[in-house]
Amino acid sequence: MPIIVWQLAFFVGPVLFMVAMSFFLVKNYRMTEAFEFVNWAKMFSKGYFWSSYWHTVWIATISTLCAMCLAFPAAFALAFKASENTRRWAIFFLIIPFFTSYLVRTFSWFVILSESGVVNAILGTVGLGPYTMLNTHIGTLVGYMTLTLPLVVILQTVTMANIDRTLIEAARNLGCKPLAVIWRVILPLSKAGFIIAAVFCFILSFGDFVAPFYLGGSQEPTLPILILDTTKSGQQWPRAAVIAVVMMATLFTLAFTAIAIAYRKRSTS
Amino acid sequence: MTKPAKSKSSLLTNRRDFLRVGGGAILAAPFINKVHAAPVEINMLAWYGHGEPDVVAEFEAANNVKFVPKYYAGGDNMLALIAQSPPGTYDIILSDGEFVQQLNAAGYIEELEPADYPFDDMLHPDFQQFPGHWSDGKLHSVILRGGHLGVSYNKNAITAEEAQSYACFWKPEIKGKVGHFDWHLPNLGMISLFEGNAADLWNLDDAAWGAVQDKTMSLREQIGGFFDYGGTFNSLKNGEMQAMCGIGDWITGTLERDGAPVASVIPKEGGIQFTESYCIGKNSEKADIVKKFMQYMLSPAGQVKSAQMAAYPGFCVTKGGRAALIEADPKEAMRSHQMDGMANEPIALINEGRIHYRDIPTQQSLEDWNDFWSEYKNA
Amino acid sequence: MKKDGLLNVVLGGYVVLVFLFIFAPIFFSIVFSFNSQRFPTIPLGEFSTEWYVKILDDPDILEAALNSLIVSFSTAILATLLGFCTAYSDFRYNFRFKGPYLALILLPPTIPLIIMALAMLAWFSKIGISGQLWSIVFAHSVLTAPFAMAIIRLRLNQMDPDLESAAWNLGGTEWATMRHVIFPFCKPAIISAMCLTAAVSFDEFAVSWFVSGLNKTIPVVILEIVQGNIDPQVNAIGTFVFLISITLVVLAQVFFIGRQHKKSSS
Amino acid sequence: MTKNLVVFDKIHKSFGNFVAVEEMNFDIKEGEFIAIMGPSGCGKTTTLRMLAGLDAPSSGEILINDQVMNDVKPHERDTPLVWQSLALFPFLTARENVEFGLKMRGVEKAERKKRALNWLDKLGILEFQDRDISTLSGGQKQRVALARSLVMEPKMLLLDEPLSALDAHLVIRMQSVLTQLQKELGITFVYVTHSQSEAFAMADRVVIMSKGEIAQIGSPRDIYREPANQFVAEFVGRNNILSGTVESVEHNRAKLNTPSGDFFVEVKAGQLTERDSASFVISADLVHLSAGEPDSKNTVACQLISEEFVGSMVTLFLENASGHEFKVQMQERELSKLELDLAKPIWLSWSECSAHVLGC
Repeated sequence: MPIIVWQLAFFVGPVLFMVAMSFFLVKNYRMTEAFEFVNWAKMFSKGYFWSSYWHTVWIATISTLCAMCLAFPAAFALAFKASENTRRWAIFFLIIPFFTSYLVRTFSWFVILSESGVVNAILGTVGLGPYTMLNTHIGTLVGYMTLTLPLVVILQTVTMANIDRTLIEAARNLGCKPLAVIWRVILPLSKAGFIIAAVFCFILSFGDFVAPFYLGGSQEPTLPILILDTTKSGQQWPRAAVIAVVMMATLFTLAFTAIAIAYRKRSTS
Repeated sequence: MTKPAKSKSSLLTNRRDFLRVGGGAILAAPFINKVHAAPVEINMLAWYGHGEPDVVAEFEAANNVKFVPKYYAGGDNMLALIAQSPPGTYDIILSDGEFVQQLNAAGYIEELEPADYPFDDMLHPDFQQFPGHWSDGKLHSVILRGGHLGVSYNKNAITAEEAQSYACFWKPEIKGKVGHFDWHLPNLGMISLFEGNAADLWNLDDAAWGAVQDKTMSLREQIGGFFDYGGTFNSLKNGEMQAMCGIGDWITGTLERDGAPVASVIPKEGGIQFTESYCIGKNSEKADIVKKFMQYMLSPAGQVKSAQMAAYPGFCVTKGGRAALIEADPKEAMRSHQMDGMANEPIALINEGRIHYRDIPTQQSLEDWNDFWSEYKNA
Repeated sequence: MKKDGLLNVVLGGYVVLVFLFIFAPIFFSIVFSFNSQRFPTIPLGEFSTEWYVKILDDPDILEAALNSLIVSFSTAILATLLGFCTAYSDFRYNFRFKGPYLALILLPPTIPLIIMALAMLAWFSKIGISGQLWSIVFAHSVLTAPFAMAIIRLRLNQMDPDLESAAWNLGGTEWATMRHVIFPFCKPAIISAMCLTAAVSFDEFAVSWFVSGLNKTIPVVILEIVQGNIDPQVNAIGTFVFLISITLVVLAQVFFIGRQHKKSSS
Repeated sequence: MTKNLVVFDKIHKSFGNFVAVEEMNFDIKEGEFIAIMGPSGCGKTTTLRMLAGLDAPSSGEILINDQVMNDVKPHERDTPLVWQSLALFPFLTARENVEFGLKMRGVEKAERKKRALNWLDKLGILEFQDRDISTLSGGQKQRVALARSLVMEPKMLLLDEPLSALDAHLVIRMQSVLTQLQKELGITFVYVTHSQSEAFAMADRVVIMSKGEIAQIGSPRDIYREPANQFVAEFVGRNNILSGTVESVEHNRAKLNTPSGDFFVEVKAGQLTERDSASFVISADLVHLSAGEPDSKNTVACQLISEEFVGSMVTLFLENASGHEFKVQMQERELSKLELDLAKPIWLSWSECSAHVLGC
């Protein structure tokens, strides 16, 4: 099958080569093929690597929680309150951001969020601020939301719109209060879709370097920034590969666990 | 070894790094060649901005040539690009002063005829005999311009007096408003100067290096962010950052022209200089016209163009150039202190020994400096 | 009942807020692109088309635009072809290791782009194909094929499996059947897939930036302007990119969702 | 006898562990209308698909016109099929659908159009030629599907439950359309169905299949009156089946002891001997009813359980003392003539020549 060859050449090849590269050595600014654990030992012994790692996990988790919570009411409204047609248009509009340059949008936030920017200008008219938002975690999170929120809203909306309405009516009919319907009927039925949305949100936040760099000011660099820093300093590609492999291992573990939970059949107890 | 455009590269560099790693990679002959037709094309390898119309348009029109610029983002990036292209690809190369030696050693550049260039007119003797530009009495490169790095600050937050020392970065009022240009060399170089290492700023023994690290760490809680070229620009302009460590006039100068209340000065502890020089690519078939261009750029008119360059400013190296600038654009001349007898006049600063040409650490490896920088960012 | 009405208003308002958040950066980037200030602040400067004039005058940007078009067009064709073949083999055949086979195609989006970029540049350099426009095309085709696969697979799901047998039965060879039955049936999905993969490729910057060598594409130019000589050209380019992408998305929408809608309503 | 068009020679087909068709041997004659019938999963569709080359036999040979077809690709065969799902191409118009096969065979455009229009006309759907398939009604689609196959002018047409998606009244219409077409064209129809009424109404011969095996082949009358075994007897419907042990056999006449009583049946010489277990079947329409015990053999007293009216026909479901269920079918008019008191016991009787002994 030519497809397999193609994917092997241009997908598996790069990934495996990167893993191999994490064992290479750098001598006199040139990479030499080798099989040594020095890069691993070096990265794992560095305090900044681990603090970056936990910081990245932490901020990607916060980002995921934010996106899931911010998206839910909107997705709920689109799924249950809006007409079929409105929903179609809403999803269409939510797709648009994926096809506008993320960089340009980030640059735009740069201006909007700055101390002389739009948000502070508006707050200023009611006597508030100015607040510092750039170069803080707020800036980073705004960037992550720019990247992930449309996707999460789409996934949540589609998931909930696919719920069989009669199940909800049945629950109401059996005396379930509205909030309890959400908790006991809608969320369990949407579990798989929501978990996938959360996983994608986490992956995107975990791997994005633009938001933490441009909006977060690299304050506590995340792993993607560390990768870039490592590559530009002294040809340390093998160490960048170590970071990348650790990131991939983290994401794969997370994704497989999440998918296992999402599609776990209830045991017959 | 601080240099504006290099700094601007920050993120950019890794692409180039890899191009070098993949030694065998063949770079397609510049695709752009097919786009333009008629005039003679001159392939230029340079820092960003040097092939832009504001610099070259006049020369192009007068000589029916067309510059096809390829911009690099660091000295080793430049070397990699040349190495990966067929010989003769680049007709003119704009190099960092200290990389000329390596270009020459690798045989990438042609020998020059000293009589073709106005060496008598140079503002400083160092510019006539710049390290590495000559070897065995043969000339390989001519200096075009330079720039100094020091304290860059917002005039509303820091007074001119305070800016006279790197100590102003520690000013309590600007906590969280000090930015770093995200590259360890200029930053650590400045701290080294602040530590009083002066001419030995790159040559630190363990104790001095430890002291530099401690001093740097003490700055950490003042810091509001780490920026590349664009981020540095933006955060100084919009007031997010009130002072910036690791840059100089090449950024604030551009902002000043745009009306921002920012400035750069060389503090009493001293500053760092970047230098840019022209070379003719080996086996270039257009050496004659390139020579003409270099003569043009070193002529008073060309020096004015260089000083006014939109991407980032640099000071004139010839007396004629400076005189022409003062006449043509006194405002820019004034702004960049390029008038004899002005405070912080660049040549005077060099003569006073307050400026140090850039270099790399001699007792530590670059890797040590890098690792420390990563730790610092994560602290 | 009244409480429900209030709830609807609140929810409706919330949806509007979410959309405001999502569209604010797009909106302001268009506004800034017509603003005379080099570093936009509030209040805005004067209306100006300076940045548009600048990008249209800049041969580098035009060259990058041409590169982008070549890359996204080639990517669209390759990725859609890959996506189609995978979708079809998944639809049609059952074989051992089908799981791993599909994973091979579908996994790339789960790996952060920066890692893919790193890995691809390393690998491409190793095998000697880095730094060319084609390198970007190869990389993008791998990254976007899953989207094409998903769209086409959904379409194939709607196909009566007898259709193919019917064509053979009427004297169509395998190839004729592919050409006269499977392709026409999947045509709306194929066009959507091409539009979407083209749009994704047109906007992707991390991998392009790493593997492109000197052949910059538009997003790489944007990245370099944001990193380097920052100015509102970025917004002007962004506005153009926005228009092009929107056109592609609308086309995809019209061909795929629109088609289905028509079918279901008739 | 006309010559064999198709020969199935020891055909066996399995999908993995599942055996779809178990060693099958039968012939299809030129110009006959043959129906293959059986419950779902009996292998009838697989048989048809093997004929069309869509499935390959695991072993054995299929011959068409004395030529072994096992390795002939579907598109090289002249065996158009009418699909249960119709499998019309949704992206083509009615006429383009009909032209499809001709296009595949490289017939040139004008000729293609001419022949397609001819068939659309013959089937009465000429006016819909440029319509999208999705805008046609079920019956119209059916005709397009037929035209699409017949335009190929095949020697043999395969039909896979083509009427199963239609409304009842349309089914009857299409049945007559199909039989007429078949007579007119004189080609072989191989018709797969699970519906007894369709098969019996149209076919010259019926093949009954069960679990991958042929249970019986014969004319509809043979199958109805003389089912070869219990499966066929049950499958074709309204039959009463009684099983028991042979007590004695005299002059082609056997006496059976069953839980419902002793009964006499006609047998062929040597068909049964004493102490054999045997079953026999009496069609529901051959059973007589009477209020009092009739003066004959082969009688059973029953209690009525329920009645079912279909048009003018009525089926009575009755049960005797030992709990065996009997079905009796007659014209409603005749039933009312009998003036039975349905609350009282009713006597069933039949002549011994109408009982048919099943093979084992």
